[in-house]
Amino acid sequence: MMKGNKKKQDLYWYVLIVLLILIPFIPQVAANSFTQHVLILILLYASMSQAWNIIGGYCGQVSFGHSVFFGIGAYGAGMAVVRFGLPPWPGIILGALLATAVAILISYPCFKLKGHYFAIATFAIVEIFNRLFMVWYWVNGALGLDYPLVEVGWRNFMWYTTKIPYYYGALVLFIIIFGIVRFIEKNRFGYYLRAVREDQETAEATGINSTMVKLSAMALSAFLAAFCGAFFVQYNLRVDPTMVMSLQVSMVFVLVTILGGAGTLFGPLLGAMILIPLQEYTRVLWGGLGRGTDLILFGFLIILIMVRQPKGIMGLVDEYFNYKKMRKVISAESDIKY
Amino acid sequence: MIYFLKKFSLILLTFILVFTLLSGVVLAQEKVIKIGTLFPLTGSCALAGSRCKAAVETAVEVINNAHPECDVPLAAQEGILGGYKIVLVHADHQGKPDIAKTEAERLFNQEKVYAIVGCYNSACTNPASFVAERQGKIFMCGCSSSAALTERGLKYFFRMAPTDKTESIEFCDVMEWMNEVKGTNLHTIGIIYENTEFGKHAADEGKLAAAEAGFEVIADVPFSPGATNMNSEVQTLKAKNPDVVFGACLGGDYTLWVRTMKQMDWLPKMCLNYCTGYQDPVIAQQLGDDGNYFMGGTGYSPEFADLMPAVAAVENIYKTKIGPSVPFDSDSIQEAVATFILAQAIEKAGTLDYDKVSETLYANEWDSPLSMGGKVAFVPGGQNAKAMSMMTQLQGGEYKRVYPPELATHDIIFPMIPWNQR
Amino acid sequence: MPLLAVCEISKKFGSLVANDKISFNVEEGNIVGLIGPNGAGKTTLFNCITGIYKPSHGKVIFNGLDITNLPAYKVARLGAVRTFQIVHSLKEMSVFDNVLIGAYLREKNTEKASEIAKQCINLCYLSKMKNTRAGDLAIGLKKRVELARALATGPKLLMLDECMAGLTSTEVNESVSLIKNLKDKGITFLVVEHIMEAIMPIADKVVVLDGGIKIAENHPEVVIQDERVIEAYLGKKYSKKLQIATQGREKDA
Amino acid sequence: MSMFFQVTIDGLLTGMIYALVASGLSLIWGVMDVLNFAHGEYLMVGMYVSYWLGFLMNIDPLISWIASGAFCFILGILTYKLIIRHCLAGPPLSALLATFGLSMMLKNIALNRFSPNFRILTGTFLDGKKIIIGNIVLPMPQLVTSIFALVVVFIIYYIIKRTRLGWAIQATAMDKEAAELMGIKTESIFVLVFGLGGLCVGIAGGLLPSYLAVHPEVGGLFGLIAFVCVAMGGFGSIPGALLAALLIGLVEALGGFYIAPVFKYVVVFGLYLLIVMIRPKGLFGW
Repeated sequence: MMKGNKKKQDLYWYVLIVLLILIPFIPQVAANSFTQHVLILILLYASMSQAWNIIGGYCGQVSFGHSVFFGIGAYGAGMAVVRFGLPPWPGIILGALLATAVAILISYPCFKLKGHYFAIATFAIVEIFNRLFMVWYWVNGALGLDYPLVEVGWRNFMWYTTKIPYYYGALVLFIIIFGIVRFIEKNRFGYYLRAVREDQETAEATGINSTMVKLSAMALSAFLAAFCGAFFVQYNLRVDPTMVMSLQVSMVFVLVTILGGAGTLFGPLLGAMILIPLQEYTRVLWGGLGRGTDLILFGFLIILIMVRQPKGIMGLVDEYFNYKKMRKVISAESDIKY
Repeated sequence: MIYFLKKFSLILLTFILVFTLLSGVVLAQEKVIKIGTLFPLTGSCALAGSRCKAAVETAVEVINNAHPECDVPLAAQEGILGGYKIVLVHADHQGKPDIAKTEAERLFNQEKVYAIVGCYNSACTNPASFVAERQGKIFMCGCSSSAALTERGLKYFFRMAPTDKTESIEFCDVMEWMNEVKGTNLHTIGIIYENTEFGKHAADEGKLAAAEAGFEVIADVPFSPGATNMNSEVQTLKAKNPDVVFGACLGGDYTLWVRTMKQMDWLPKMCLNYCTGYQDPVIAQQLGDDGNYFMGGTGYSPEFADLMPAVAAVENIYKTKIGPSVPFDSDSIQEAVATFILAQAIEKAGTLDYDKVSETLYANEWDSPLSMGGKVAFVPGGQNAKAMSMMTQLQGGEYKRVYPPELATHDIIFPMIPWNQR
Repeated sequence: MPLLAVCEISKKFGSLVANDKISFNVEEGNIVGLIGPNGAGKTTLFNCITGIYKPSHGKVIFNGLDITNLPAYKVARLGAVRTFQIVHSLKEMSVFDNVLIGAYLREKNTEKASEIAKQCINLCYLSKMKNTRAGDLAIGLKKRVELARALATGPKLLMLDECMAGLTSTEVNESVSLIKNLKDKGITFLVVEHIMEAIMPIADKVVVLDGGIKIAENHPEVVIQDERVIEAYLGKKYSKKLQIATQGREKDA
Repeated sequence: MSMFFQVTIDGLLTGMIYALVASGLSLIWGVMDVLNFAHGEYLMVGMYVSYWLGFLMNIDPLISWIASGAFCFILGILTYKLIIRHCLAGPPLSALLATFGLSMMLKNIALNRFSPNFRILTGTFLDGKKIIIGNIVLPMPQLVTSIFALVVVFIIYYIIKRTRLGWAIQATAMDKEAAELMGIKTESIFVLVFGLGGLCVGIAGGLLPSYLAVHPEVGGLFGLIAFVCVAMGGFGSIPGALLAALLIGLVEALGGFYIAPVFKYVVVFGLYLLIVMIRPKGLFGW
């Protein structure tokens, strides 16, 4: 029975990928670059939130500090292109490694803290990094790095007139990160992550080195986050501290994941699918009014979802399936009775 | 309650859906030129953004309809190119460069706007104008002040306002002039600026200009915008005690700065401000007596009426859009200028072809009653070579022209009157 | 050589002495009961052995290795696995996943680990509620999940901290027979217990603590005769009852 | 040397304001284990109430803090009744995110209703008054606000430690079920605590316009610093929050002056990290 389930799930996954590959061929999408933009953002934020989900959702360590890793990745790519005139790739790799190192260095002491103390410590870390990058001359401080006009194409990972390659770039990111998490979820590491989330003492008593588990989760999460950051900067062709390394940026990742359902594989995707279009389209519709109408609505919806379904949209989905299952059970029982 | 929330959310979702569908339907209208505006309508620069937006709306109102009371180009006729009306599409970039880029792309690709006017924040103008340049479309920039913007060699980018560089040099000129004519002994400079793209640019240019003119910058005080207090910043200035302070603090930070100086009972001899909170007439009004004797570069103020007689009539229209007590300020008026110049160029070129319009823009010197000096002309890179600003000093809550001497109406009150003698 | 040797363990919290020089051995294949009234220091001693606390003084030797200062997870990896007095089930996860986490300690491969988990679940009579959320179970079942998870790690020594407190008498009986079963499979037990009826018949040896000091260590039947134990813990009435019960059983035999 | 004293005093004055903002947050956190993200926005709302009273009816902030406090008290209660109550059942994060949504809403409603203008109250009673001792300047608006802050924090502390109500709050904080068994209506305690939290920050908001400009974004950094104060002080400890706030004010001023103004918040957050590394539950945490 397990095997069959697995095969079915694999099938869904491959179908999803094929569908995503085919989306740009829909004429409406191909013609509308804003739709493409929204799709790219959905994939990017789903990937980024999934990276956060590893540590925040599965392992239960709610970090508001992920914009630091996102930002380091972004600066890696940005510095390679702007400061050294190289293609972004070496910068991306270096940035990702650096982000991992930073993640390990700062989270090792922070893991001593629990609950809200950990969350606030990560706030502080973001603020410190933000302000240091603001004055760090080598990375251009508050001025940020603006991309020069360089040759378009995969070598520089840069296009001006079309968004389709960006879409596929984001898709690759999405497949890699979701694939990794899918793999983890079904294997020992994933179970260990959840064990640490549920009860650290029990995990330790069961032979799990919880510090090691948390650290490796953080390192992996930061590594993947850095890639997302690099993609973000290649997409926007500019990087400055407020744009990639601030609490608001971190908040989006957390929101997307929680909204979709933390600690679930498809939570981040669902969250991004709802939140990102909402954010983009409300801005398009009402942003021009200049009255913050879009953001009022956005805030209201966040409250609404949290109040109605604290477990996120995946909670809703689960509830629905449980309800169906329950009905089955009940009808089966009634069959027996009568 | 829950029931209410449930119902409400349902209604809301329906609304979103309907609007999304509707937004795709372009109202068929002939003879329309769509122009996009891109300003920070929310976030910390929302105030300035909403004024800029209103200024562009004012300009379009004047261009589209017959306004014989306004003595500006295109006011008398209705529309341009023989009846084309300008329709504005507004967008909000929230002060974020990534959103600015996205919105610029959306305006060009989806809304099919002809050109964009924007973006106030230099950090946002930069990526947004790249989008325009790549597509070969025109980007009109009113008041973004970073000098770097027009040093990129773009072909379709035009900026009206003077840059930080111009202003910095002017500041130093004022100091030299004071030393020469009034025999003051101004030598040291302190720079206080918000640590953002804007502030950093301004401060860098200020330092360059000071070095060139032989002044010494002894205090370099960046601060984080939106601070809860500015005690340490002002204390640092007070401890170094420079003769002159260059300030680049926007809105709320500006008032906090001024009031903190008051509380700390300190003032420099002279205080020169970039186009910042100083220029905001509403802030000047609110600060009242505390705001007096500060100086700064100003592109427009109601007190300039005799210099720029044509503004008043336009300003009346502007006031209907933004509020009866808000006159133009140096930033917003530049956005109106940008809109006028674009319309004039289209009218003169007689076509909507981008290359032709761009060539026309470069080839001519434009009448611009809303600009100080009355002329606009572009040099390669898109900078308005005729951009000017005057040094003003707030005296009795009004921006008095104090420099250059040939246009001045009042003397500089020097040094600034100490707090306890006001 | 004993499987577990506790040598002169002391633990102080500030000025409070929770354990004072306690020593005893657990022989392989035995069930050893650790009893004593509330506040006698049983759980503290447990925590010292399993590496959650660092003892102020003394040594713990497990299987010939000094495990005194090892962190909890290393102790568990060596094969000394514990359960908790207050149940710590992983409540958002299913019963099966709970046990699977234990099984992963010995087996990295998911399929093989699942096999082990299944066996342990069957062994603990949990197969019916395999897919239930552990947090939704009744207290008795939660304790059994704890046991199954500990069991799945393939321990040499299982240390149960009051695994029968708060259970109904049927559940206690089930647990007792379960422990007996497991003992037959070669697992050694160290059991902290309050319920005398449960522990006395199955234990090979009991260690009695009172006020942080070991006051007796011997076969249960001997211990209940011990004056100090009776005074400190059992109360005379109860000890008599128990004597009668044991005599009755001997007669039956 | 006089500069050092001046800077120290500035720091302490700022710290006391932080203490007032943080004490409300500390109360909520301590009793309910909820981090209220909208706390800074409560401050903003309080400031607007005070500003409009001053602007439209010429009421001095020295009086209108009562109205701001009351307004934020009600706001706190509403927040609890409409939002927090429903989130408590879910994961701990959901309440935090709901209040994040609330903060977004409040900020933009303020933007919508009052425009993004910076608003300043001039001609208030304290405006520009100061005491000068030697070389040291004591600005009256800050001084009076700080004294107010200190008094309010002490009153709240007294209520918690010495009154029946306070004991009920403490009992609820320690163990909700046990408190319920003792006959304490924990639901009303929660409502009250949220109200009190709002009250503290409302009073701060009422007083601040005497020297700070009001605008929709004003609460952000205050809220963040309040978080840090509370975490540094320790779980729900009001003396802890007070001490932490003073420390933060001091470090901010000294660091800002002797290192560089741009680093002042780096120093603050760095100090927080350092302390929390040594005492993971904060200065007064247990």
